[in-house]
Amino acid sequence: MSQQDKVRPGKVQLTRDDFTSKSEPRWCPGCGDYAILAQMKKILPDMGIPRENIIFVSGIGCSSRFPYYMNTYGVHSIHGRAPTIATGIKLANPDLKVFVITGDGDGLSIGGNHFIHLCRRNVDITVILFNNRIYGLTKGQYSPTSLKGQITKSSPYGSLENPFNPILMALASGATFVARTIDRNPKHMIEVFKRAAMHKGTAFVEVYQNCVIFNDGAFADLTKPDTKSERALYMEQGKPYVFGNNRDKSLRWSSNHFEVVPYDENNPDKELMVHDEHSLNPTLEFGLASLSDDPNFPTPLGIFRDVAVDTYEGLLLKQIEFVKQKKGEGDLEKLFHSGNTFYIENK
Amino acid sequence: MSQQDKVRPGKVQLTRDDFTSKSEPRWCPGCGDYAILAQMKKILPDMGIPRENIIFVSGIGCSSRFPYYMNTYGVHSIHGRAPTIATGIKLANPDLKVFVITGDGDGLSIGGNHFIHLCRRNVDITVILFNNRIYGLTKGQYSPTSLKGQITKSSPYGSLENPFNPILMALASGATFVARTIDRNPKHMIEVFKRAAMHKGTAFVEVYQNCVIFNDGAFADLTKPDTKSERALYMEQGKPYVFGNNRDKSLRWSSNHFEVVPYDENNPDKELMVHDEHSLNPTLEFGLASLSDDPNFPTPLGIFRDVAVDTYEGLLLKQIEFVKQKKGEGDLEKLFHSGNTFYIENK
Amino acid sequence: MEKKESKTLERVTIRFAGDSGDGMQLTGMRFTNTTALEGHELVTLPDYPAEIRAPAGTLFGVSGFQIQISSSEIHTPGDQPDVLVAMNPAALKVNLKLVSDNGILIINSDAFQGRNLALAGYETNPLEDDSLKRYQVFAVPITTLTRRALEGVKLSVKEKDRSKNFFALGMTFWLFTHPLEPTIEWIKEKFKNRPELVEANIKALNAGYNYALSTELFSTTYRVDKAKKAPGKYRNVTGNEALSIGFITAAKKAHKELFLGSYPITPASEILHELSKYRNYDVKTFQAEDEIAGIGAAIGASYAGALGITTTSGPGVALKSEFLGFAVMAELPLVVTNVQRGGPSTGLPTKTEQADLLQALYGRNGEAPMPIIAAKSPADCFSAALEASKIALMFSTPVFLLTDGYIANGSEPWLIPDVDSIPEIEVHYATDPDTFMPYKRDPKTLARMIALPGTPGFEHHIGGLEKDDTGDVAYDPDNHDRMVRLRAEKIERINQYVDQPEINGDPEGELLLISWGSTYGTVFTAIEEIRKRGKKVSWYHLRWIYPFPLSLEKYIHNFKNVLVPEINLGQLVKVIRDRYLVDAKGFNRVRGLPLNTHELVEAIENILQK
Amino acid sequence: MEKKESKTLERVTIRFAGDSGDGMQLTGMRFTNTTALEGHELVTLPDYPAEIRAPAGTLFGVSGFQIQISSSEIHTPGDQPDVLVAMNPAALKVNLKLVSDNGILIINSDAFQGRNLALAGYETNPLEDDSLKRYQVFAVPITTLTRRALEGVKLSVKEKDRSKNFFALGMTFWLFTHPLEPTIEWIKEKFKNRPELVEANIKALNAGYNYALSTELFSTTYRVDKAKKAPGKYRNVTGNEALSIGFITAAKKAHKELFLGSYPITPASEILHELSKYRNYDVKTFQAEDEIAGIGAAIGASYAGALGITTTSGPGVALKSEFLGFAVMAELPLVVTNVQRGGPSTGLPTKTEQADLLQALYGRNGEAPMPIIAAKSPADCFSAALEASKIALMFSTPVFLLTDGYIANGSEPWLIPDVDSIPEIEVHYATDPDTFMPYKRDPKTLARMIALPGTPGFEHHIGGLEKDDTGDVAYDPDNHDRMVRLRAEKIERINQYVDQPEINGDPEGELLLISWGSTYGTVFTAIEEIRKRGKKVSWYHLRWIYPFPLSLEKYIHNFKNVLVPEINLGQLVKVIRDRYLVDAKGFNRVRGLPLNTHELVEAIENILQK
Ligand SMILES: Cc1ncc(C[n+]2csc(CCOP(=O)(O)OP(=O)(O)O)c2C)c(N)n1
Ligand SMILES: Cc1ncc(C[n+]2csc(CCOP(=O)(O)OP(=O)(O)O)c2C)c(N)n1
Ligand code: SF4
Ligand code: SF4
Ligand SMILES: [Mg+2]
Ligand SMILES: [Mg+2]
Repeated sequence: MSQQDKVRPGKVQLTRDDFTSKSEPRWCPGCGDYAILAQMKKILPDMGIPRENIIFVSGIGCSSRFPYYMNTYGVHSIHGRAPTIATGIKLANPDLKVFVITGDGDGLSIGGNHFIHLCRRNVDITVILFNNRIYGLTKGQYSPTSLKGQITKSSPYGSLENPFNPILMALASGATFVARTIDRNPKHMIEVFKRAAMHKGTAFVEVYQNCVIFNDGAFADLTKPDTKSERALYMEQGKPYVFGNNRDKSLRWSSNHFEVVPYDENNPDKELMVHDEHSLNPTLEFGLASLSDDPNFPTPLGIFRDVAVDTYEGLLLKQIEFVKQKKGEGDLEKLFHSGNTFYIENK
Repeated sequence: MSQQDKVRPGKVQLTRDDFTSKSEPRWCPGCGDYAILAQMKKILPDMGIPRENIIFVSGIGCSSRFPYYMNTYGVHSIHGRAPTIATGIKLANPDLKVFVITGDGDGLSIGGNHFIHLCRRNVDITVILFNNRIYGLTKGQYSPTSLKGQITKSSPYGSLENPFNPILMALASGATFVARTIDRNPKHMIEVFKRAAMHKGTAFVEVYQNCVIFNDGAFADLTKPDTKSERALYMEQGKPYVFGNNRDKSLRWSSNHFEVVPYDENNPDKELMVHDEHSLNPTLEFGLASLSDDPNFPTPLGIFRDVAVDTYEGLLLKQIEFVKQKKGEGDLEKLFHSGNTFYIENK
Repeated sequence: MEKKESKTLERVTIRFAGDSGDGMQLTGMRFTNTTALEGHELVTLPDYPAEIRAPAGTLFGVSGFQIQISSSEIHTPGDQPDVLVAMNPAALKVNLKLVSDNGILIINSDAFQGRNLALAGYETNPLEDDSLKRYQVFAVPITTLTRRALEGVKLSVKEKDRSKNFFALGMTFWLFTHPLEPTIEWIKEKFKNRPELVEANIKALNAGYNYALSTELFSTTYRVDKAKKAPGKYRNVTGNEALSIGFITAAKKAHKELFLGSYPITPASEILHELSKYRNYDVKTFQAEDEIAGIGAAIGASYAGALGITTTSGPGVALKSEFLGFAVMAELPLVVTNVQRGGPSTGLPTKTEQADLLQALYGRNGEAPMPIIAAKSPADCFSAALEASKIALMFSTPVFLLTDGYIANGSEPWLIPDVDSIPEIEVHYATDPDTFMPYKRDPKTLARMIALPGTPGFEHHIGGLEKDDTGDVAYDPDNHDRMVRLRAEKIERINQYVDQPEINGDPEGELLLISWGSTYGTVFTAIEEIRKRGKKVSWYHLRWIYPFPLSLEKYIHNFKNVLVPEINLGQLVKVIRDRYLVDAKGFNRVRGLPLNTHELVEAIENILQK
Repeated sequence: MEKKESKTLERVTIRFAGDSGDGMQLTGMRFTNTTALEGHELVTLPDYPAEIRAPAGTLFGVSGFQIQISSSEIHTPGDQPDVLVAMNPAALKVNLKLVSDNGILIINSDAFQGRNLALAGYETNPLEDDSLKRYQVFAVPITTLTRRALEGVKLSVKEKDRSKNFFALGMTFWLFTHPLEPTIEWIKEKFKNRPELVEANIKALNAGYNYALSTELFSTTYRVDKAKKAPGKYRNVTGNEALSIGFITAAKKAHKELFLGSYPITPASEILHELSKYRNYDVKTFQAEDEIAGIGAAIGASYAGALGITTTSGPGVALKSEFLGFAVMAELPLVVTNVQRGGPSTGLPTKTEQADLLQALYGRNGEAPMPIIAAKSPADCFSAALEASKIALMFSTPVFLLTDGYIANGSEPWLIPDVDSIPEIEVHYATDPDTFMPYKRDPKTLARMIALPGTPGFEHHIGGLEKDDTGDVAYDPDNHDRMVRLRAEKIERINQYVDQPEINGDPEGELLLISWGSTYGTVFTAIEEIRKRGKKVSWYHLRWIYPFPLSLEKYIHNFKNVLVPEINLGQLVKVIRDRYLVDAKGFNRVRGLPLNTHELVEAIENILQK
C-alpha cells in the first residue's frame, strides 16, 4: 500500500508558524533573505494548499538555503539545476505546488539555460529569483546582474560585463507571469508573491535583495525615503505609470522609445498609456523593463505580464488521455506480443 | 622563435576557391547547408582579412560540420559549447576573425546559456545559427525552435513545447547585431553575412535552413513564388516595412501592437514608421521579431539591430593597459618578492 | 551451366552494403524479419556512418547491415560475411576485406563506372581485373533490371531507382530459399498511402527473385534449418527496444509511472523514440534541453514517486556526473543507461566500445558509489532494465546500466516471458510520521526511508550537503566518515539480493576467461570453438560489475591464467587485479567493432599452448 | 601566585576560534605573519564554516584558525592545539575535544552566559562546573576589557566590540613573546582611511598585551627558537597564492600570456581572485558563466596560443569532464587544477579530502588518459603549477593538478627562488607548412604538431571526432585502435622527462608507506616520530600519479607490508594493487580534515608489532 492512500487529517487553517521549520536560518544578520522568507510564510496559509503538497526546490547559494527553513517538502539541489528537478517533480505529480528558489548566479549564470527553457515550456512552477547582484555564498564575486565596472573579488579593476536584465530574459523566453519586487517593501512583495503563486504556468518573480556583506545598498535608491519616489515606479493594472516625489510624472511611448511626461493626478491626460499585464504580446513590457537602471528613468516594480497559456503538464496529461482513448489503456501482455513475433514449435 | 614571426607572403586577392578545403561536404543532397557554405565562401575574399586570421568554431550537428569545409583554421568542438571556445580564442588573440557556426539544437538547446552570455558580453564574434527547426544529425527529434504540435521521432503525438524565437533571445541578452536571412535567398544572405562579419561585437545571424530529410519545407512559404511576397517581410534601413504581392501593405505600431496597413508606393504615408537598425533600445525590434510565424503577419527578414557598443576584449585590453600604466609592466622578480617576506640568516 | 543444387548450412553470415541512401538498413531489417519468422537463430549488426546521408558514392557514406543466421545457438553477427551484397564500388571497397575466402559477392554492376569508381579509389574496374578472383562474383545490372521491371509504373526514374534494394533482396531471398510473403505484406502496410510505391517495390522484389530463379544465376541455393531453441513465442528485438520494454515492465510491476528524462544522442536516441510511443502506458517522456536537465528531471520525478530513468551515451554521462553524485548523496532511485559508443570525446559516435566502465565506476567527485549492471545481448536488455530498476527502487540508489552500440542496434529473438511470472517490485515507504527520519535506514538493505511529497506528516528536505540521520546538514567529521562508509556498504549489500554468476566449465584449470557486457556473444562462440577442438577453458561472465560478485572468489585462484577480453584498453581487468591480486591479462581491441571471434580463439590457443 | 618563567619549546600549536563574525581568520593570519617574520617554521589550517556569517553563537557558525610553529622542520598544522583561544561557548564546545591534555584555554568569559550557552548546547556554564579541570583555564572578560580600553574612541559599542580579537591577539603575542610592531604597522596601512579604527585596534592590541603582562595572567611565557632552515628570503604563502605565482611564472617562462577560464567555487575561488590582480603581467582572467564555459574558454585560448588553465573543485570537475575528453582528443595543452573538497556532491564544501583521485584518472568517457600531478604542501603548489604547465606545453596535453582545501588555504614559508634559475619552457611549433599535419607527432614525446591560428600556411582543423594523422575525420577501425594506444603511450613517455621520486629510508624492510598530495606533512611527521622511537619504516611519496613513476618497481616487492594513507576510502591503493599485485593496505579517514598524525603513528606501530 502506498503512502498516498493514508487518510488525510481534517483540513485546518494553517498559520505562519506551521511553515517554520526546525532549522534556524543561517544568513548574515541584516540579509535581505530574511524578509523574503517572512513574506513567503505569510502568504502560504491562505493559499488553500495542504502543506504536504508544497515543495521548494533550490540550487546553491545563500538564497538557495531557503528550503531548509520551510516546514514543507524541499530539495536543496546543485548549482543552477533547480528548474530541472522542479520540472521532473511537477510532471510526475501535477498535484504538487512547486516553487523554485534561486539566485542571480544560480539562476542566470550557471543555470541560465534551464531557466529560459522552463519559461518557454510554461511548466506550472513559481520561480523566485533573489537578485543581490553578487555571488554571496562564494564570498563576493560579480554575477551576471552586477553592474559594469563593479569592483568585486574577481574584478579588482572593475567588471567588464554588461548585466542581464532578468525580466527581459523571462519575457523573451515566453514566461507567462513576470514580476519584480524588492526585499524592503514587504507589502508589495506579498501582493506579488500571491499573484505569482496563484498563476497557472511558469511564474517568474525577480526580488531585488540586499546583500549586506558584499554588495550593501545595491538597491538603496529604490527604498530610501529621499529617492524612492523618483527612482521606483510601481506599475498598477489599468493605471498610468505614475511616479515622482509629487506623483507628478508619467511615461509615454513616443514612436520608438519611452519618455517621461508631466502628470496631473487631478487632471490626467486621457490619452496617457495605462498598464496592461494581460497584453498577449509583451513588446511594451519589454520596453518598460529596459528602463531599469537607466538614470533617466525610474525602475519599474510590480507585475509586467500575466497571461493564460496552456501549461506543459496540462498538455502532457491531455496527450496521455488522448492516446489512451485511441489505443486503449496500456497492457503488458499486449506490449510483449506486438512487433515481429514468431513461434518455435516443439519438435 | 615563434611561428608568428614568419614572414607573411605578399598580399594577394583571394578567391572563393582559396576558401574551399580538401574535405568534400557530407550533407544530404539538397540540404540548405550547401547554400550557406557557398555564400560564406563568396564574402570572405573581399573582407580584407588574411585567410590565416580566420577561424570557424562549431559545436555538433549537421551544421557544425561547416568548419571542415573551409580552408581556414577551424575547431569542430563539442555539442553546444562553441561560444566558449570562440570566446577563449578571441580573448587570447584579438587579431583573429572568429566565427561560430551552430544549429538550433546546438545553439539554443544544450548551448543556450553560452549563447546568451556571449551576446551579453559582446565579444567580437560572428555567430551563424542554422535554424532548421529539427535535430538533423541525430535523425529527426524536435528542437527548441520546432513548432508546437510538430510530429517528430521523439514527439510521435506532437510536440508540447512553445518554440524559442532566437531573435528575441539575442535582443533580450543584448546582442549588438541581430539579423535573419534564409538559405534560398543567396543575395540577401550575402548582404547580411557581410554586414555581420564587419560588425564589431557579438553579431548574431539566424539563417532559416531547410532540412530536406527531417523537416522539408519548414520555410517554404517564405520562398515559394506564390506566397513569399505576402509571408516574408524584408526590412530595409530607413524604409517603411513594405510587403504584399503588390507591395501594397505595410506595418504600423498602434498603441501596444503592430497592425497591417495599406501602402501605396507612389503616395507613401509620411507618418509611416521606418526601420531603424541603429535604435539603441531594441523594443520595437522585439515587437517586430515577435511577428514571426504569426499567420496574421509576415515574417521579418534582414537586420533587426546594429549598434556600436564596447567589445569585451576591447575593454580587457584597455584594462590591461591601465594597470600596466599604474603598476608597471609585470616582472617576476617583483612578484616573487611581494607579500609577507622575511629572511632566515645563516647561523 | 552448372547444375543447380541446394545445400543445408549450419550457419551463414550475410552483409548488405551500399550508399547511405540505398536503403541497406531497411533491406537488412526485412531480411532479418523473414529469417526470424522462419525460426532461425539470428544476430544482427547494423553499421552505418555518422552522416545522415553522405554524398553518393563516397567511402565514408557506406552503410552496412550484417546478419548471421543459424540452426544452432549463436551470439555474434559473424566475423566474416559469407555473402556480401554490394550496391556500389565504395561498398565493395570498404567491405571486401571482411568477406570469407570463396565468399559470394552479389554486385550491382551498373554502379561500377566512372565517378563512382574514382570516388571509391579504384583505378581500374574490379569487375574487369583480376582482383576478385578469390570470390564467387555475381555481377548483376541491378539498376537496369529494376528500371525495366518497373516500366509502366507511374514514378520518375529517380524514384524507381529507390526500389533497387528490393530487387537485391529478392535475389537473396531466392538464394536462401526464404519466402516473399512477409515482405510483400509489410510493403503493403508501410506504403499504404502511396499505392505506386507498393506496386514498384513488390514488382522489384519479385523481379529480383525471378531473375535469380530463371537465370539460374546461382548454382546453389542454401537452406538453414529451423533453430532447435526452446519452443515458445519469440519476438525479434533490438537492444534499445528490449530495454524500453524492460523499463515499462519494471514501472508497471512497481505500480509506478515511468518517467524518462533524456536528451537525444547516438546510439541511445531510439530508447527515447520508443518510449515516447507509450503514452497509454503512463510513460512520461521528457526531451530535455541537455543531458543535465534530463537527469535532473528524472531525479525530480523519482523524488515525486515515479520510476525515474535517464538514457544517454558516454559524452552525456560526462555531463550527468555532477547530478549522479547528487543522486548518490540524496539516495534516490534512478536508472542511468549508458549505450556506450566509441570514445574519447565525440570519438566514433556510431561505433561500439566498452570504454566507459571506469567512468561508471569512478567518474564522480568524492566517494560516490553506484551499482553497475551490464546487458550481454539485445534480448538481455529486457532483463537488465528490469533488474536495474528493481535494485534502484529497493536500495534507493542510482544504478548504472551499461549497454553499447552493438547490442543497442543489433537484434535477436527474445523468448516472450509470461507477464504474470514476473514478480512484483516492492517499494517500501516510511509509514510512521513520528519516527520518520529521511536518513534512517532499513537495517537489512541500508536503504534510507522514503516518503513522497504529498504525504502529510513526512515533510522533509533532501540535498547534496552531507546530512545526519535526521536530514539536517551536518559538518561533523565523524558523521561524514560514517556516512561515506554507510553509502559504500549499502551497495555491497546488493550482492545478497542478486544472483551470483555461475562459472561455466571446470572450477579449476589452465585458463579462466572473465567478461562483461556485449562481448558475451564473442566469448561464447570462441569457447565453443576451443572446446570443439578438445581443449578446456572456463568462463565467468559478470552481470553486476559493482558490487563485484562474490562467487568469483572461490575459483579465481585455481587457474594458471586469467584472460579478460574487452573492447577497451583494459578496464575490468584493473578491477580484477586490484581485488584478487592475480596476474590477469587483457585481450583488447579498440576498433569500434565487436571483438573478432577468430582473433580471440587464437589468443586463447596461444595461452593454452604455453 | 606562581612564579613567572619562560619556557623554550620546540613546537607548539595554537588555535583561534570564535564566531564567523569574530575575525578569527584575520587574527590567525596576523599571528602567522609575525611568526613568519620571527623566522619560525609554521604551517596553518584555516577551518571556516560554509555559511558566510552564520547567526551569532551557533555551533555551525564557529570559525577556526590553527597554526603550528616550530624551530625544526614541520609539515602539519599540528593534531592537537596546545593553546585554544575561544571567543564564545560554541567555539569552546566545537574545539575542546581537540585540545591536548593540560592545554591552555584562553576564554572570553563575557560570552559565557544565557542564550550563548544554550545555543552551544551547554546546560551549565563550563567555566563554573568541573568540566574543564583537565586544562589550564584562563577566563578573561575580553569584551568588557576591550570596551574599557576603547573608552573615548569615537565608535559605537558594536563597533568597539569588533576590536576584541585584537585584544585576544595581544594576549597571545605576550604569551609567545612575539613583537607587536608588525601588526601595528599592518593596522595602520589596512585601515588608513578609517583613523578611528586604527586607533581602536591598536589600543585593543596593546591592552591585551599589557593585560597579560601586568596581571601576570600566565605563569609562563613561551619561546620558540628561530627555525634552522635553509638561509634565504622567505615568503609566507597559502597554497592558492603559491599556485597563482607558479602559473604566472610558467607563462612568462614559456613566453606566453596566461589565460584563466574559471567559475568561482570554494576552495578554489582565491586563485581566480589572485590572478585577476595581475593584469600588468598579461594575465587574462575570464569569469565564465559556468565551469563548462571556463574550461571551454581556456581550451580556446590555448589553441590560440596562450597558456590556458582552469581552476575548480570536485563538482566543477564533474562538469568539465566532457571538455576534458575533448582536450585529450584535440591534444591541446591545458592545466586543470582541482582544489579537492569533501564530497560526494556538494558534500562538505569548506573541508578537505583526497577523494577525487579516481575521478581525475578515469572520470571521462572512452580511453581518455590525462597526466596527474599532486602538490604536497602550500609552498609546493608553486613548483607543481610550474611543472604541470611545462608538461602540458611540452606534450600538448591536458594535465590534472590536484591540491586540496587544506593546502589551498593553509600557509607555510616559501623559499623564494632565483628567477633566473628557473629554466625557460620550450614550446615547439611546426615550421614547415609543406609537411605539416596536425596529428604528426614528435618521435620522442609523441606530442602532436602545434600550429597557431594566425600563422599562414598552417590552416587546419581540430575536433572531437577520431582523426588520422592528416587531421581528417577517420572511421577506420585500425586507425582508431592505433590512435587510442598512441594517446596512452604519449602520457607514459612523460616519465622520461620528470624526476622519479626517491625512496626515503631503506630500500627493503618491514613496512613501506606510499602517499600522495597533502598527506605529505602528516606522513613526514609520523615517520619522524616512528624513527625517533628507534624503528624503521620507508616512504615513497608520489608527485606524478599518472604516468605512474617507474622507480617504485625496484623496491615495492622488498617490503613485508605496504601502507597507503589517504583521506578517502582507498583510491591510490587500488592503483598500486592493480599495478604491482602486492597486498597494499589503506589507512583511510574521511573526516574532512587532514589525517591525524597520532592515529597514523599508531597504525604504523600496529603493523610493525605484528
Ligand atoms: C558546480 C558548482 N559550481 C560552483 C559552485 C560554487 N557556488 C556556490 S553558490 C555560487 C554562486 C551563488 O550566487 P547566487 O546564486 O547569486 O546566490 P547568493 O549566494 O548570492 O544568494 C557559486 C558560484 C557550486 N556550488 N557548484
Ligand atoms: C553531449 C552531447 N549530447 C548529445 C549529442 C548528440 N547530438 C549531436 S548533434 C545534436 C543536435 C543537432 O541539432 P542542431 O544543432 O539543430 O543541428 P542540425 O543537425 O540540425 O544542423 C545532438 C542532440 C552530442 N553529440 N553530444
Ligand atoms: S553573504 Fe550576503 S546574501 Fe549571503 S547571507 Fe550574507 S548578506 Fe545574505
Ligand atoms: S539531415 Fe537535414 S540538416 Fe542534416 S545534412 Fe541532411 S538535410 Fe541537411
Ligand atoms: Mg546572488
Ligand atoms: Mg537543427
